[in-house]
Amino acid sequence: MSGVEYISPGSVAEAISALQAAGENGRLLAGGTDLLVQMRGGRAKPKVVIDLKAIPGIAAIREEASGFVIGAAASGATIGEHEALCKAWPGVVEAVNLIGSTQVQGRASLGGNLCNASPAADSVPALIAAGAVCVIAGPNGLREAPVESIQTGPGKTALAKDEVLVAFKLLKRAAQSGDAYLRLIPRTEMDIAVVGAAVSLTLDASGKCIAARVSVGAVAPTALLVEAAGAALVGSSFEEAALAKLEAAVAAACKPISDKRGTIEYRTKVAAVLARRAALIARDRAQGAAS
Amino acid sequence: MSRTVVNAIVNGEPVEFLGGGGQSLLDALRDELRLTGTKEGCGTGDCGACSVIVDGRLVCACLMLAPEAEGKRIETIEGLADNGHLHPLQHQFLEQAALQCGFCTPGLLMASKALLDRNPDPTETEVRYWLAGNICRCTGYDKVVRAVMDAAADLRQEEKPK
Amino acid sequence: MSDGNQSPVSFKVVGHRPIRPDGVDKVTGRAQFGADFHLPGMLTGRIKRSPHPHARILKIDTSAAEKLPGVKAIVTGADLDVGAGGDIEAGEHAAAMKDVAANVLASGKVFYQGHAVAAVAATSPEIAAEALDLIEVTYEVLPHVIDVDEAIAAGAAVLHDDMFTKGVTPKPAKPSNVAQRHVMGRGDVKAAFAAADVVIEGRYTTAAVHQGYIEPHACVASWGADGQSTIWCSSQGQFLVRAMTARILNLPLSDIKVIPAEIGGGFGGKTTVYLEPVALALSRKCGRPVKLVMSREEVFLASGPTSGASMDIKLAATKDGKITGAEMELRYQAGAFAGSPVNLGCMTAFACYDVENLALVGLDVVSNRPKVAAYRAPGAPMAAFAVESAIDDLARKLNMDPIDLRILNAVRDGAKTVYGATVRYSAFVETLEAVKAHPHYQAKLKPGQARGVAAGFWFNIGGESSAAVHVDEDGGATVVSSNPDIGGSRASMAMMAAETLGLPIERVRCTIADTTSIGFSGSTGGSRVTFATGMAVVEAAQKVVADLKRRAAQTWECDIAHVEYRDGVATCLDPSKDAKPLSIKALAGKSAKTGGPIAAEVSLNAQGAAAGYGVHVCDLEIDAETGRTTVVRYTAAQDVGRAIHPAYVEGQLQGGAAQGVGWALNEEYVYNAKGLLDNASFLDYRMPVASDLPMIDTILVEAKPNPRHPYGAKGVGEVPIVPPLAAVSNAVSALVGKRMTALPLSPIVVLAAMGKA
Amino acid sequence: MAHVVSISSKVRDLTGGLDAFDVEAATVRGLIRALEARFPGLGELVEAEMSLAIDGEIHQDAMAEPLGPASEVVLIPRISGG
Repeated sequence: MSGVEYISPGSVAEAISALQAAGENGRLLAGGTDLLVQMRGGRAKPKVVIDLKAIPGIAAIREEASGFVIGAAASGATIGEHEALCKAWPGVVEAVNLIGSTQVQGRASLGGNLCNASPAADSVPALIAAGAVCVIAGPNGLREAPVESIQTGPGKTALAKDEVLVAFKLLKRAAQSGDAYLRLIPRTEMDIAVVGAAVSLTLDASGKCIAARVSVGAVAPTALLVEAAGAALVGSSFEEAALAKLEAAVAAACKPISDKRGTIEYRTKVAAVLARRAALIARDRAQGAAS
Repeated sequence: MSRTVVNAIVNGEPVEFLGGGGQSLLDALRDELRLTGTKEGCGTGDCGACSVIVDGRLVCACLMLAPEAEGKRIETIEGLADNGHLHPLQHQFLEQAALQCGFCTPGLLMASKALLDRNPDPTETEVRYWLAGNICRCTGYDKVVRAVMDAAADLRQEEKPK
Repeated sequence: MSDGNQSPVSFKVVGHRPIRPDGVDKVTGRAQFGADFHLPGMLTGRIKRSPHPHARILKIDTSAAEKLPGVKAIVTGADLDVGAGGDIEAGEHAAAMKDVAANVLASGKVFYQGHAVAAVAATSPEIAAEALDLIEVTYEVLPHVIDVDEAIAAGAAVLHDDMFTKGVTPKPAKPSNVAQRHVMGRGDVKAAFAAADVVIEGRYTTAAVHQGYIEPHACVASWGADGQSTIWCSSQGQFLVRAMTARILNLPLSDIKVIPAEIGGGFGGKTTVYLEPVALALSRKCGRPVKLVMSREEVFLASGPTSGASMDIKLAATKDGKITGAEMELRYQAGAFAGSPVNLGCMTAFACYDVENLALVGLDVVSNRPKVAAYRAPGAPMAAFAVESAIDDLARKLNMDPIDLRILNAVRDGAKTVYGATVRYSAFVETLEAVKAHPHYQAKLKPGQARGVAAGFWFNIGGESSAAVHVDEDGGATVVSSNPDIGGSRASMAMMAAETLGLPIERVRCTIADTTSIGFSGSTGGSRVTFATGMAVVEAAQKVVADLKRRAAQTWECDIAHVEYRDGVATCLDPSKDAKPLSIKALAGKSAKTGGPIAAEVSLNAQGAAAGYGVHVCDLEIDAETGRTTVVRYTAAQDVGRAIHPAYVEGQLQGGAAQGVGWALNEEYVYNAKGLLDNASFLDYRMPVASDLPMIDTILVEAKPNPRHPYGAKGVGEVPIVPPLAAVSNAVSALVGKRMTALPLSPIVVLAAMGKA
Repeated sequence: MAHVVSISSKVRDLTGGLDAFDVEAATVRGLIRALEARFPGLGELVEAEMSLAIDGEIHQDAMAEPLGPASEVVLIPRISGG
């Protein structure tokens, strides 16, 4: 780690220039909870570290008429303390807050969790289920892209080398909507998800599901948006048959590997279980059972 | 070497040190400032032995770069006692024998302080989940959790108007 | 406080719960651990490690690294000089020391990923890291073997050409990975099985697990131009570090001074050397102090885990539940070099039970894993897992209460163990009865919960220890202990001295001496410090008391027989003398007039350590759809002799239980097909975190204080890790509906056993 | 006459397979001398690496410990610990 230059640009434009200047040797720093571990382990050897946190607003959460704008460098702790966001998107917040320990929550950012591009990133299935959109800055201005389009494989993203993820947009919640995220880890805390599942849905006045998105993590090279699983819920009132269909759709979508954290069989089975459980929690939240 | 001057407030005192972009805050605290009370157990944010409080937030000093400390207020174990008077947490850890080897203790104390700073009356479950990032291999956590809960009670008592 | 664990005997200090003498340093960050020392001109050392699980070293080229500015020294295995002859030190014989040396820096071959091959010392960590990259090692990669049963199988890659299984007559014709075959037993096992009403059989396996101390190994070594050197390090024994370092570098013992740092956990894993000889060899080459600190990854890769085990067990019993015979084969991983604790596994397996006919075979098996190191009750937890699981099977088969079954078979005083000792001062039956009467065992389980019970044994040891007691001029006292304080032993040492001297605990301090400042002591391990070093402390304090009485008698000009000493005050019982009582303070203040400073040092070889027995109860739940286990209630009971500081004794029980729960549920070394460790981090080596555990209730059974110790102490540190493996597994087995035989019981394993994945 | 029993296979390597035999000795030191005389290497092995259970009590390095006329001495691997 000798001779690593640290710079702290004051604007997105400066960050992009720094990124362009550094080329292959540059790495963006938000919370640092992945980057520092990689640098220490020798898996990342940047010569320039570009800290985004001095950019105004990049670590903040804004509530607008259309919804929420969460700065890419906003920490888990900041997100967990935002009452309106917690009320509107409890599933997204609980997913973010599952990343690492209390200590990690003080640093780890939503943008970092996505751009680190781990298949097991906890916040990503929840953001995908929520239909979150990324705001990305590049040399030619801003563009927007759905979260599910960002990760392209383990450690790989669709961002260009000189692009900076600056924020996430979450829409204002429709009435009778809810979301939830569940993950399976062997311990109660501190582990990487063996499987993660998120569901976001909207009910009509009768309690019937009229919209649903289901996403699962750690069961494929990237988090998956399982459209068939969402479709299984739409039109149902969460009858056993609909839930079974949801489970089957999730299981069918899983393309996991067996590794030190889980087996193919286990991940597939439990992804379905967690998706069903998350769906029921999301339904209860939509019905206001919790509030 | 790409080292820059970092100015920060550590335990209430202004400090100035050279920090590199490849150097963690933990290394800076231990090697530059010789504040060796903050321990390294893993260097990857998994054990919590290097827990410090930065601008009111609990963090692992190993997961923060030294230059990121610029302008920050940092609290370490060396600043927990107030002019030689032990913090109620320190007092309870001793009373309850909540440490055996004592290596994870500085991190546990800082994490516990951060908890009680924002939640003066935590439940046992809240204490356990808050401290899940602080691994202790000696105690099985029983006495640690009791010490934190009792220190919380002591602090609430102190806060009460007499 | 749990369960009113109060000493029934009314000592003034012993049995109470004072604050430990070193407490404030440890809660304020002042305590100096291994990595906290800094010397002027100190260099940073780093170790280059093998990327292969098994390979021949063809060449080590250090020339490029040597040219790098800032590199001050480089060493390899060629710089060690363990020699062939020489004295035997620290209980280690010549062959074993050769293995330790070859483990510290490889010689000829590397036997596991992470095996040290070279080391550098440089002026900065960055330069040291760069130098490591510049050291070129040429390897001939060899086939590897990881699993213990595969290592025994025909055709397995053989690690050591000169390993011919010991304990087999005649000597085997070919080398193998079985270092030694242990056999022990008694009676007629065949007849026992022929006559048995019930036979229980099983094959059990456990994974290799790491001690998991939070402080990585660390040391600073400083070579002096006159050949005298100093080492600061965290270890479980400064004398052991001195002996091993001297031996590996072929130096005179008295030229090395080892200063013990505070130690951030050890659990047996710091009863050997990894860094100290390397740091000193580096310092010798460049004449500057060198600091070596392991990273967590290095700790997992290259410091001792304990053996994974594979075991076959068979029990014979009557229909009333009396165990009449048992057969067991234990196959333990030793790692890269001989020396698994399988013999201790054999000795402890049935130590809780009075079984007439026994046949035990233990195999010590090498494979391409790090050399195992001691871990809390070495060898016993795995054996107990198999035995206590089999006994649980027997209880279920006979529909007997698991505690009643154990009481029926329990060893009682006078029984003979399979290893030749007679059971004395044991309170195993009392411990079982205490558990049976405890509210936890009486409590009804909630639906979906199950309860597991298991017992465990550890010998506890005595051995060589030294201690001094100095009475300070103001009548306070300082205890000088010879053992690193790994879990609060300063407190128990000071308490025993205070009790003996009649001083309040606040007037007694305790320090840990370096190798030049106190007589020799064995390591902090084997649950021996409170017993053996405690005995030295008490004898030293008794000498001081005798001296105080002599001084009082001299002052009063009376017969020493007429001097009574109590509560820190000497009183003259001779009515003919008009003698005012003399306090220790008064005597100390005028010590010059009665013969000079008041102090005593005692070195002894403590015999008569009494074994300990533990019984644990674990209630748990399983998520039937995910296989996740949650421990909801846990109680640990133990025969502790007498608890000197009950809070720290409870802490030993709680900590051991937590480690055992981790061993049972989630901890394991995971190797991939290339023979590389896949989980060398706290992230993926899953030790229990605070939210994984409930409160852990303790029952300190003080029914049989050890009469061989002045305050009745037995060792307590190791027993608590023995029962949890089976206590957890027995409960999981009850919920799953079939016998679980392979640890760890991860969610994946449990869900598969439930037939659901 | 002490009755010596071994539970260590290393002993067996030196005794030609014997696990039990009688030795004339009045102390542990004498026992070790006698063992060495009868089975070269065994006295050294016992002194360096083994503990003795003398009539049921474990001793380590207790060279002066007396042996009774009918003492049972079990040679056991040295017990260490964590």
